Amino acid sequence: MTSNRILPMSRAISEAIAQEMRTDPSVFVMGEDIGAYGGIFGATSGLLDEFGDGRVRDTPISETGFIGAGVGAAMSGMRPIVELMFVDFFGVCMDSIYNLAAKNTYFSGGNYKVPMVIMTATGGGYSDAGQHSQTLHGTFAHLPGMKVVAPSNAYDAKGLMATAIRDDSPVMFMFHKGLQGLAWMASPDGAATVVPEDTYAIPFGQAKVVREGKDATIVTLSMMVHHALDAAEALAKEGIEAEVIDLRTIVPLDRDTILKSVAKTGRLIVVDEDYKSFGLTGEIIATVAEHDPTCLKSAPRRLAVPDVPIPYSRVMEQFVLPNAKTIADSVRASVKGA
Amino acid sequence: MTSNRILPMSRAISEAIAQEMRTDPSVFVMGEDIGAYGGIFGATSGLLDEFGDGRVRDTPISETGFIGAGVGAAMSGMRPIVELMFVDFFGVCMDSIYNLAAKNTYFSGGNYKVPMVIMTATGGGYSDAGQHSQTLHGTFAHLPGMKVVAPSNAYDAKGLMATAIRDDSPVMFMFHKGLQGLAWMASPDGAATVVPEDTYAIPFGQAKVVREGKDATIVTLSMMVHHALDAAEALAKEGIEAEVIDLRTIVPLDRDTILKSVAKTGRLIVVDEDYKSFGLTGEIIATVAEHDPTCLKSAPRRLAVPDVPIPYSRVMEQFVLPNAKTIADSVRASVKGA
Amino acid sequence: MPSKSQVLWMYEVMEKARYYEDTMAAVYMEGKSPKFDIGAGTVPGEMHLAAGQEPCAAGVCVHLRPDDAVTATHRPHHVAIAKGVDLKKMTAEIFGKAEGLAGGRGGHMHLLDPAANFSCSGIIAQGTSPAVGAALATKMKGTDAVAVAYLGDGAANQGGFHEALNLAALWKLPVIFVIEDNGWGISVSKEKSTSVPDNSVRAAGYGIPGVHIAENDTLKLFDAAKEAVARARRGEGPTLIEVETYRYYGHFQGDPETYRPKGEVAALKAKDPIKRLRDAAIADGTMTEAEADAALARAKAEVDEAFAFARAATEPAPEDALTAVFA
Amino acid sequence: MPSKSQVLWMYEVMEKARYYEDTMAAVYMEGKSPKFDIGAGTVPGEMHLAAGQEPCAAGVCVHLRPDDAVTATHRPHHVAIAKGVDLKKMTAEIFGKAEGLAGGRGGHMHLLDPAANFSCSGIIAQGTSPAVGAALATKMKGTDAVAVAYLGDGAANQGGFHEALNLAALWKLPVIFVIEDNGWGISVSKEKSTSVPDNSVRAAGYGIPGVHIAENDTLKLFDAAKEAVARARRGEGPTLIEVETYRYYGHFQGDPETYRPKGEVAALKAKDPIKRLRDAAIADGTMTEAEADAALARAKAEVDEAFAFARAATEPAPEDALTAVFA
Ligand SMILES: Cc1ncc(C[n+]2csc(CCOP(=O)(O)OP(=O)(O)O)c2C)c(N)n1
Ligand SMILES: Cc1ncc(C[n+]2csc(CCOP(=O)(O)OP(=O)(O)O)c2C)c(N)n1
Ligand SMILES: [Mg+2]
Ligand SMILES: [Mg+2]
Repeated sequence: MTSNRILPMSRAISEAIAQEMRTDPSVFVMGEDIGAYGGIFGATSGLLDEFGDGRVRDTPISETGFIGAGVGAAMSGMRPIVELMFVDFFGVCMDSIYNLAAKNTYFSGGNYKVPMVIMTATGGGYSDAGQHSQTLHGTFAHLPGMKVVAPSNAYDAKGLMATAIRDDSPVMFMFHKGLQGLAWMASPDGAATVVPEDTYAIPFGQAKVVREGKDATIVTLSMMVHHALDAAEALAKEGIEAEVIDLRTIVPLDRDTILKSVAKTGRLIVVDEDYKSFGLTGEIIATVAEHDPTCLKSAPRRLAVPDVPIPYSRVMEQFVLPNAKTIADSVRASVKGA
Repeated sequence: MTSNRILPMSRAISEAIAQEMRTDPSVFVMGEDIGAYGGIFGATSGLLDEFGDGRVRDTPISETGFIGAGVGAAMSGMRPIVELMFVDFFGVCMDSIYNLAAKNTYFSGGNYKVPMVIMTATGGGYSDAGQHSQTLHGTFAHLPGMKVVAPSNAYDAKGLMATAIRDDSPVMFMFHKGLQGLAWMASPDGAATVVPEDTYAIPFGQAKVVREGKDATIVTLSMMVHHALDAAEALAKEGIEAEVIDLRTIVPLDRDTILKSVAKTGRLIVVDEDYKSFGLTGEIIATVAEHDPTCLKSAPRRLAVPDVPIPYSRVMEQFVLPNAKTIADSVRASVKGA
Repeated sequence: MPSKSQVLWMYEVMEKARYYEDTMAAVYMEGKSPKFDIGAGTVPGEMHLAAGQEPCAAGVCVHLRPDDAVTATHRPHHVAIAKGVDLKKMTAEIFGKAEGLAGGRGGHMHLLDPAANFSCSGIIAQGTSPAVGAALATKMKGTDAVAVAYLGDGAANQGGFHEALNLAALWKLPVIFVIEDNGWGISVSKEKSTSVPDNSVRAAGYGIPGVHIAENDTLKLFDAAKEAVARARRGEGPTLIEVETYRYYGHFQGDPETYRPKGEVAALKAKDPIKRLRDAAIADGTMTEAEADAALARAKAEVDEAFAFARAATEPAPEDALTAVFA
Repeated sequence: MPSKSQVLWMYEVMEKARYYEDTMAAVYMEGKSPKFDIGAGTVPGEMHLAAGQEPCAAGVCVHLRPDDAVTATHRPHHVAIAKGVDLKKMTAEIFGKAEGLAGGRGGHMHLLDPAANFSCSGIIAQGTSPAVGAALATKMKGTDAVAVAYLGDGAANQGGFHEALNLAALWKLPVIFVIEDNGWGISVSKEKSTSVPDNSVRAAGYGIPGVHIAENDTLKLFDAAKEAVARARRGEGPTLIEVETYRYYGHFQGDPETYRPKGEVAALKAKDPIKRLRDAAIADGTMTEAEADAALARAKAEVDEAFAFARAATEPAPEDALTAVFA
């Protein structure tokens, strides 16, 4: 079946969930406002109508409780998808995630599976301030036992969600609010894509070179892919060809694709919407340096939130977030020396 | 007053707390078993007897509640020290830590101070398994608004605790159980040190070169300092002089001391008892690479827990933890190429 | 029974809070049409308005002193107003301006004002344990100041709330927990989230008084809060007060409210608590029509002034984002 | 009232659990003298023993089927034994051996056995919500299996427990929450941690039955658990059962117990629940002396065999630490 149907990312996600729910009765969804509301960021829209409130369960505001319940259900043969409305709320339920969901397989020597997706909204840019705008990529990637996914567009989101639901281990599925294509929040053009109607699965651990280039490698993910592509376009006009890598999954991390690209370009710029220190950007740079620091023609660079809480005021928030201009500046400096 | 009194780290910590409590009536302590028991790892021993149960408060097992209460007290003019018994338990109370304690100063534009110490035990090596053996250095360092301290010995612990209590911002004070010098847990020789009886404060953000060397730089902290020193000693017999840097505080991070040392030695080995990826080891390597990858004569290396939960069984646990031998091997490989 | 000045105070505060929310609702839409974009306009980001919930603010805060601490929720304006937060700085903060309480770093869900002993938060039930800590501080200092923690009905199912209740009860701390029960946690009704009809019964699990105030009744709440505050000041420990209140707007501005039964809001508005207080006070002679009108006019003027101040205030410097992380 | 076979079963399980703990207490000290070092010896790490708490395990698990799920605490052996966890594999796990339940990855606080539908955890109250999830799974699958969550008295002040109670009650899930009230959370007495004398009253906050079992009474618990399990199987929702139980050993082995009133343990031992059950059952003719002795002998033999198995089992390969992180 061919189709040129363009879907926003939120619909791609809910479609993936619906398709898995149709074929596998053990798949169900729990979370706050995921029923009639369809998820605050639309990731579960339409599911209640099709599957009813037995399999699409609005929960109390009890994240420890319902995520922990997800683990118990997963260990009892179900495949729950639970939504943590904003990733920023992880603090009230991290024990259920990192100490329970992520460790029970290990604690059972592999005898228990915990096939569970924890789906959560990330990211800022719309003045939702310091408790509703974080991405926390590094926080989740640092702790063992969870896979961590962060798609940049609808096509990837659908295929990665299918993989997440079928995976027998816990998966953090981190979707950026600003990519969901909601009627009430701005979204970059590239986030909504052609999405095949059939189910398909995108394997974890395969980064995607979303633009080829020979002069510098930009490694990034989620919302920042779009800013990186805009930067690359601007740079191309100046004769600088930047390669852009969309990680797609953080755990597992596709180190090979990064190393291959940097071996070619000799320059590395890492862009992340998470806090700068002790997180994703450092890991990528360290990966390259550990492999071979001599492959770098200039010092690697990184752009990320400069270790401050996300400020509310628009001018301040925009200042702390990487954007096409700051990315282009950084690539330029890397290529020309600065 | 001079004295050659040797104290275990646990006593150095409780002495620092007692001295601050004597001079500042707003300082008090809360936590589980910190009263009559003196803290499971001895960090509050003797305090109940001297200060009574008004200022040394055993709490229910309600970490969100009593750490949140610490924040409220701190914003009301008190200087609470709260103990989170094991850092592994952060999952039940991270909201009170990273989203409340760490952000309220920012959210008030600096008008509210949150002078609070969150003291917590870290580390493994004694078969306490996956929910009682983590260090989580990177987890706390990644999130803005908290200072993060991890002493390696009694002298530093006392001075850093004094600084922590006097600081007007939240401080995570992470002491390694195996350094406390408890009667019931093995401790390396260097952890107990001469500790002056007078109060003294060690500024945050100043790493300490605990051994000088010209051939390679080992950057490490907490328990791993002792293994690194043992490794350096062994290497010295082979003619390899390793410089060992004890970070002492992770936030703020003394990048200058690291860069200066690597500029001299040209080789970098980072050793951490935390999980390897997306954390402290990557940050240190990235710091050097960002500064100047050409200062490295060989690829930087890191040793840390290989992204698995801490296993219980002794042989498996010892396998995942860095030790003097694996550190020495790594330095040797870095110096000789391997 | 409140005194005349207390009635007048409550009435004025409630009108001020109401007019504040209605004004904010309009200002919030500036720059968001024809296409609603949450990040656009004069006031970007989420916006949770409390019109209809004014009794919860006025009926409790009327008993408070400046040295009493209050922690409010993600829906904080009415309580901030009742607790005496500087209205200009608060509005400037919501406009993201340099003159705001936090110089624009915090925004609508993060209004923190040491001068008024007020804070709030965007995390459900997060304020309950800091209130316990504030009460612990006053107890340790030996004053009779109290602390009030506000939370929603949805928040009553968050574990941290129970930890705070137990701690406050165990240590007999001067805390008043006020549940603003508007029947909804976003789109999930209380019935679908809460295993008991009234959260006030949960007080028994901590051995403290639990009071249920029906029908958003300002005067009944006044009495209950008076006793709770007095009890707290006497050192007899915490009280849980649950107020059946009304949410006129959606959960946040822009909420499609498709989950909401038709006619619910109209039915609630027919029982408007401000009008009820005004009518009753005029009927029983506590307040004259003229006094009420004057209070209303003062309230509106103050709000208008605050919005004018916020509008005229200056944008923060972008780099200011990097300061005030540490004290 | 239990049948003869139920009494015999409970008695044997309790003796097995007791002998297991006493054996473990001795084995745990191997290699830890003259100087006690928690990381040394045959069995390193923390060790929480449940001698005295056997009624909680036997009186509840006697009503359970293999397809019923149980989550236990950091003090899990007695419950694991009652739920039918493979004793050899469990002991090998505690010895850190390759033949252990998790090949030595988990240890004493992490005994997970899908065959017995059993898991436990080192985090206080962590098991309560997975039990809710297990119950939800059985409800969704349409079976009448139930789930039992064990927790301590100290754990009853952890917020997650309340979230689990509300969720279970709200969704009428077949969960039985069993509080093993041994009066202590490490060194902190229940009185110093809990704002009410009995945690069973907290059930009212969720609209579910709350039962208090005094004096570690196996038979009273048998009755209460029977009703709770039947109620759950009938689809009528959760029950909270609080059992006043006894902790004979310290919180963990090596606990100096300086906080503990002198004579407390001796007084508790004088009321030993296993002896009480044995004496009562022999007195009323449910069990003969010979039957009891035979059960005790079987129990001891099984435990001895498990320890022998564990001792003879093989050390894991160090690199096995790297496997089984993901399914
Ligand atoms: C821990 C946490 N979970 C979820 C949310 C998202 N959220 C914001 S407001 C809200 C509903 C709150 O309901 P209630 O407590 O009744 O307050 P109301 O909005 O009705 O005033 C939710 C779920 C949050 N902010 N924090
Ligand atoms: C969240 C958390 N906080 C603290 C601890 C440390 N801890 C282990 S056991 C224990 C006491 C538990 O008391 P209780 O629930 O009564 O169980 P008991 O030990 O008496 O069986 C504590 C505080 C923990 N494991 N997890
Ligand atoms: Mg509500
Ligand atoms: Mg107990």
